[in-house]
Amino acid sequence: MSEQLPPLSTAGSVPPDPDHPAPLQRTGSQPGGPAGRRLSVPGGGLGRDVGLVVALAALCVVGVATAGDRFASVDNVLTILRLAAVYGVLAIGMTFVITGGGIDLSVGSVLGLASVWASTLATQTMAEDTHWLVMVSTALLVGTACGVVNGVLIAYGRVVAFIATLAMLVAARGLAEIIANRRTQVVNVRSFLDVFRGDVLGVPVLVWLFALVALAGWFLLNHTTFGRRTVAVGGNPEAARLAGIKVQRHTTYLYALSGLTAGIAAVMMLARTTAGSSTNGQLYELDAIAMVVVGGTLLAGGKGTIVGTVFGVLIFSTLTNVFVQNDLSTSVQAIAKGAIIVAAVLLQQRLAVRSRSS
Amino acid sequence: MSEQLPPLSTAGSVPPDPDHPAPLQRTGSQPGGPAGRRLSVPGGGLGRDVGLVVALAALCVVGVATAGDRFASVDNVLTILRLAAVYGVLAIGMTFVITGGGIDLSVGSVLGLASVWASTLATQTMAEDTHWLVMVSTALLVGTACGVVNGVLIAYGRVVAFIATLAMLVAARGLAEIIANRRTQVVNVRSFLDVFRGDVLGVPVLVWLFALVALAGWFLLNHTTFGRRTVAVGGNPEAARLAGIKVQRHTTYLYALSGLTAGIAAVMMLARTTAGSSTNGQLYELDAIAMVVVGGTLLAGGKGTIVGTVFGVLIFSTLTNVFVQNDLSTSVQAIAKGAIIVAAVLLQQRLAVRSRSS
Amino acid sequence: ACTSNTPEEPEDTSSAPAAAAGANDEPGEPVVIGFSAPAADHGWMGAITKAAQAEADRYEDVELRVAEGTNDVNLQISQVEQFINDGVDAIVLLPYDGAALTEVATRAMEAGIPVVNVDREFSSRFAARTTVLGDNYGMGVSAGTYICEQVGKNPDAVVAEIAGIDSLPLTQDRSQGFSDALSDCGLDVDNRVAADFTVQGGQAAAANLLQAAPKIDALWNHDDDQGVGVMAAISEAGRDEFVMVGGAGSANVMRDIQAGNSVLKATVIYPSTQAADGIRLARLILQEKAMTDLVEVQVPRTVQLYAPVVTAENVEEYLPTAFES
Amino acid sequence: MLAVRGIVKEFSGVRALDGVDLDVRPGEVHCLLGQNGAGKSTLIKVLAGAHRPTSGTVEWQGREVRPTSPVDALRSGIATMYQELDVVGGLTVAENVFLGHELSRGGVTRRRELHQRTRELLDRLGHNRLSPGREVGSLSAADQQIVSLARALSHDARLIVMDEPSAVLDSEEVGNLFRVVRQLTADGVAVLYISHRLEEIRQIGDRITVLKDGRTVATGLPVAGTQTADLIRLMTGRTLHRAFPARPPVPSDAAPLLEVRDLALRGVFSDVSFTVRAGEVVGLAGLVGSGRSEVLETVYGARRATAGQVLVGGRPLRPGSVPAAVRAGMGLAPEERKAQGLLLDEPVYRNITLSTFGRFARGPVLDERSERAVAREQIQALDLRPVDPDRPVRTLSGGNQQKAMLARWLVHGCRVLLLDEPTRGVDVGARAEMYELVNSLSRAGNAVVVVSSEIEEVLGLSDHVLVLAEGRVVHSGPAAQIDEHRVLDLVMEGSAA
Ligand SMILES: Nc1ncnc2c1ncn2[C@@H]1O[C@H](COP(=O)(O)OP(=O)(O)OP(=O)(O)O)[C@@H](O)[C@H]1O
Ligand SMILES: Nc1ncnc2c1ncn2[C@@H]1O[C@H](COP(=O)(O)OP(=O)(O)OP(=O)(O)O)[C@@H](O)[C@H]1O
Ligand SMILES: O[C@@H]1[C@@H](O)[C@H](O)OC[C@H]1O
Ligand SMILES: [Mg+2]
Ligand SMILES: [Mg+2]
Repeated sequence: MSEQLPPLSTAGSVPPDPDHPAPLQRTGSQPGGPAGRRLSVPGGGLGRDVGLVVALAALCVVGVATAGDRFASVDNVLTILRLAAVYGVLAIGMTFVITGGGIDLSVGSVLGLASVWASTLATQTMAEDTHWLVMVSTALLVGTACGVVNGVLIAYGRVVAFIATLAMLVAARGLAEIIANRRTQVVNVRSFLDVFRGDVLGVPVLVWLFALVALAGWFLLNHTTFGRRTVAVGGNPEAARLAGIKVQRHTTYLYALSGLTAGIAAVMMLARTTAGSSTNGQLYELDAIAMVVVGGTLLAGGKGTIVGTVFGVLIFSTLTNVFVQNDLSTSVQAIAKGAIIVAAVLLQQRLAVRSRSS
Repeated sequence: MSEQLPPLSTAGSVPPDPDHPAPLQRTGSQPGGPAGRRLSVPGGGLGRDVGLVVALAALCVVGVATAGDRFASVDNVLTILRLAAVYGVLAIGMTFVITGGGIDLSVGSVLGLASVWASTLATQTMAEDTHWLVMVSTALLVGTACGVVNGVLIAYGRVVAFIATLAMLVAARGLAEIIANRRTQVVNVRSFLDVFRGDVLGVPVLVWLFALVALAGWFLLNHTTFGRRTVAVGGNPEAARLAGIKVQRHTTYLYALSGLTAGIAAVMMLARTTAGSSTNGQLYELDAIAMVVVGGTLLAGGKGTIVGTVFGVLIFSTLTNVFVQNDLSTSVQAIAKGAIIVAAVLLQQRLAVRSRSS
Repeated sequence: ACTSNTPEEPEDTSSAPAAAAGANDEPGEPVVIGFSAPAADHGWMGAITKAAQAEADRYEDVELRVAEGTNDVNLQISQVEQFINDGVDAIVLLPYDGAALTEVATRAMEAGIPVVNVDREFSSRFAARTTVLGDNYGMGVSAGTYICEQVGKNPDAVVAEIAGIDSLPLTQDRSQGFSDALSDCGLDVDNRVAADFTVQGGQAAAANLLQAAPKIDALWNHDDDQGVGVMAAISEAGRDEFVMVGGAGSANVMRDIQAGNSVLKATVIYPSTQAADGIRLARLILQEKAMTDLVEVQVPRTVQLYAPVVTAENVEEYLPTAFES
Repeated sequence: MLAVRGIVKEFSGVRALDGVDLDVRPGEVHCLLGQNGAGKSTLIKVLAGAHRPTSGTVEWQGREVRPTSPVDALRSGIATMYQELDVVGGLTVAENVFLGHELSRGGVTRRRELHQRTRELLDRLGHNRLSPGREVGSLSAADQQIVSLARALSHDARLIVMDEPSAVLDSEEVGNLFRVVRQLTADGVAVLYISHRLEEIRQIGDRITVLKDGRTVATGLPVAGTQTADLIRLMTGRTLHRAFPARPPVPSDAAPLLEVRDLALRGVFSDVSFTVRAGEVVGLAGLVGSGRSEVLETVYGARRATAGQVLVGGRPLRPGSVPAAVRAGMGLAPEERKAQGLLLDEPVYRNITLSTFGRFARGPVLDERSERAVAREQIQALDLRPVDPDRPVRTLSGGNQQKAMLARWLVHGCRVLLLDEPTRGVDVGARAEMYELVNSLSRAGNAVVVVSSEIEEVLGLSDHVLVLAEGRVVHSGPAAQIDEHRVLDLVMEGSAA
């Protein structure tokens, strides 16, 4: 063996070009490597959203073909967006939790609890007097508090997320029923209704709220330290810990965030229905998760996309709208919906693979 | 460097001692390993079930203390067991799926579909004529077929299990509604009711069925090549694949098995309620998963315990029974249930850790 | 709203065509009616939708758009919004939660689309042109009164109740009526459990209830569909010491009452044809016709249905119009 | 500058460190040696604040410190590259480098500056071809290691701890790494360097500390004045000589057991042909990323070849089917033992019988007794330790885990063995045993294919060598007729072409 190595550098062998990565590249899933277990999602760019765009476009084509102007009208688009708004806000929070390697089954239930709590307050402290800010803060606080409980149980108590949030699902629903005293709490606070049921520039406040939350979520996930840490915690918690990230604290924040969005969604639900009820939000968790995953966020954590989630939300709401336009019976709708969820995921996967290898 | 090596053996350094493994050993949970995402369960033995035994015993003590003889009667025990039976059978199938690294959200829905399909057949082909075997085979076939669809989508289509089975949940419910034509299908086939609503040796047939399924499951998981493959596929699918195990095919079998147990549960449900309905089994998936996980099966796969699952099932049914004996309102029940699920998981973890380090 | 148990207006709820008033059935100008109801996840709700559809099919001048079946108020609101966008002529709405759908119904009214509210009442009078109301409180009163007649002489009689979905206002109304009627004869509800209008829910709730209450004198079950499960649990437990009263009035239960060999002695009807009535009324309103048996020239604001008790004596009368669960 | 005294670390009653002493001086490369499980990684995790010591003191730049979290250690100037790759696949190169000490203004990422600083670091490492915006999950293990190194540098640390950084690097990359280490030490930064490759220590190290069973057995040994044999004795407690067993010539009439003809995997490699006869060892050399693992995996059917044929014992294999390959008597010991080979929480015997348990079953019913018996035989034959077949395989050292992998295929009766990096992360003692094992397996008439990033190892073990560069075979010939320099040259020329 030589005692001294020549000054080695790859410079001589491969022309350095920072902008053009080597032609042979290992993709997310390593060659049967440790990552073989995890589905790969391609680098970035538009590639991974092609499937979603195609799916949404296809739906719209079906909508126009079958319902014509009824589907393509401005009013109908707003109807779709209003429907999407509540789910959408939940899904944004869920995107963070899932990207961070967790899952939150309690969001629907927490939505119900927050809506009841805020509206009971509203109705009990004598209608007109209550300022809408009080209602809103109540809902946000209740939501966040539930999220913190989830987070602490999961991060510090080390209870599996699925179980901890399932327990919260059950418990929050029970508490909501007690608080509501099994009655629907009608909201009489005019100022609240005025603010949240209004339009701004012809677009409903609810839709603006969804847009704002989505934008904030996008920025938070992609352009802040918080977002990057979320990816790290979900992708490789041990590496995150060793890099000095407080994984447990961050995990708690993630669930708190999801609770917060559930609180926001509760406010929106209150505005939409003008009533708080313990049944509000039932089964929304499953829809929200499905939207997030169809959007391309990895259920295993470590990779999330807000843009994808927004597409997922829109696909689901448009689907429902097209169904109603076409007078499909619920049962058939259900079957079709199941099939379409699977088709969307398959499509997204295939197209993503193609756009990656091209 | 010498050219020739002496026959190498470490014999000189460490005295070999087959009975006493070296004092240093790494335990299930890795050194500050991927925090909390994977719960550790110790090797084997009774240790890991201590928490469950304690939890169940505590519940019984509460039951006796609050409801006395009403709780401790033979009749009540049978009531608990009958309640446990349907969930129990689902949970056994679920144990396999989860041990194999998956999840099946569709079991409740598939139960509903199978129950409707079998009972529609029963009611349509003119009551008394239908042999009960026809009904039973229908239910089992329908269940298994749904499971196979799940399995193929997941194993070959590479759709995430959560989403594929969620889609099946939605679709099967829709199909059930269509088949049931929105009616509750009352079972008139006497022979069926005679067989399945009867007792054998003073114990209801349903309870026997649960016992049989549990026993078969236990044997299958712990003493057969199928069980071994399940653990391998769930623990490290890539390693299993490279060892020559047909991972995709086995995964399909696992979901088929879960579908089969959903079919069995459907038969039991038919016997218990004497009616097929598309709402049969609603939300049972969440309960079944919770029972399995509380029982100590790792949600991440690779480690499952049928004995634990049976305990999990008994804990849940006893809990419900104690609630009712004490005339708790459903809302309070819900809150208590949430709290107890979390407590049980925490207890089980803590005790497991202790029994391991002792 | 009026919650009296007395028949207010015998708007004939049976869909027997014979009851239909002659001239009103003549084809008029074609109308498009939007219909939305909760998920048809149990017999009564299934019957509601089917009856509505059947009623619409009887008239060639009625086009029905069914946006059926959801227990998600957010989605149901969106369905109504779609009807408004589409400019249907009228909307028949059985809301999952009356209060939650009030606002969108009001919007429809403001857009000039008459709304017929069925079963679960809105929280504002401006939200509907006409309301077809079941009498939930009255249902409880009927059941309670019948039970008083049966076991009222025994002041220690144990009365049990199996309610429907506890978080729905209608369940609260029923329970209220029930306990009010019981207290008239000095009884109260000793054991109460809630199910969920499903067979499995009824079965589980009843199994537990029977376990908790070793001896019962009378039992009221709110819904005959979940009653299938309740009966299964009763036979499983081998109990027969009490009288049981059903609710809603399914054909199954009526046949059991007729046979007289089970604990089921009576049921309180909650007409499953309300939505069908809603369709008819919507058509009349649109075609500016009135109810011929009334002097009124307009369709009334509220029609509250009667909640009669069906027993072995009068079961034959009700069986033909009962819904098959 | 760093003084470690009497460190003890217990894990729930288990002593991983049992009194470690160590001194590190500014500007030196201090090498930490020890067998698998000696406690090296545990020690550095204590230094990095990832573990809290049970007792003992750490003095850093003259003051006693107790780092209680990784942040503490990083702030005080100790940066660590961990043994298990510690990067996050979903983040970009730049984001990984600055993970935990992100460049941000009020929580908002300053992307431009982030990329700028990352580029500087990568330049310094001679890796300016890595784009800061590239997602790390799409990089090879070697490049990921570079990212790890860049992260360690980004902290402006006074002490950089490197836990087996060379395990996933090929010789060229190792040279690169050393250049950086020399720059660092020239600036007065100290490096604590862990490796199982003793020749590396010779090249880069200044002083050596040896751990054995969690204790310091020697510290501050000058590299120049210490014999390799002494080091080995210190580590293992016995004498052995690092060398490759002599290979008797393969009889020329030996039957070809494995024939690979014009095999290709689109976009990865093409036109790979070779034959392995009974009793022969064929080695694949090349840089990391040259496609060696893929060749093995494709031969094995774990990847479906886009062209070509594989024959075992003269019979063509069904392409893309692992079960078919296994049935034909082929076995693969994969590169990533833990991720691709083992069920870490399952007992040793079940790992050994993972491919054969069906054979011991009566119908579907397992016969664990015979499984254990057979596993025990192999444990004895391979001298696997500890001998208890019921231990979870996780608790075994790297070398013994590797033996369990081999045992799996021996139980199966495989005649064609494909070994991918069989000595990665394996200590000197176990390494020599592994060499002996490969040798005796081939002598027993098996066909063996070995992939290794250590050229010396490939040459020493094999009869015949293939050199791969960028997915093409650039050389194929007898091992005896080529030396390390020539292989390196071939590799370079091949990659440049
Ligand atoms: N969290 C833990 N719990 C229990 N035991 C542990 C833990 N971490 C390490 N050990 C044990 O401590 C001992 C030292 O392990 P360590 O990883 O430090 O060895 P090493 O010298 O780095 O070995 P290698 O060369 O294989 O990397 C081993 O026996 C290991 O099993
Ligand atoms: N799924 C894939 N898609 C595209 N390219 C791939 C894929 N898997 C591997 N490659 C490329 O194939 C080449 C060979 O990979 P690999 O690193 O396994 O080779 P190797 O010589 O075995 O190196 P190592 O020592 O790291 O295992 C690399 O350039 C890699 O980027
Ligand atoms: O389930 C039914 C409920 O939905 C309806 O409102 O009243 C009758 C019940 O049986
Ligand atoms: Mg180490
Ligand atoms: Mg390799």
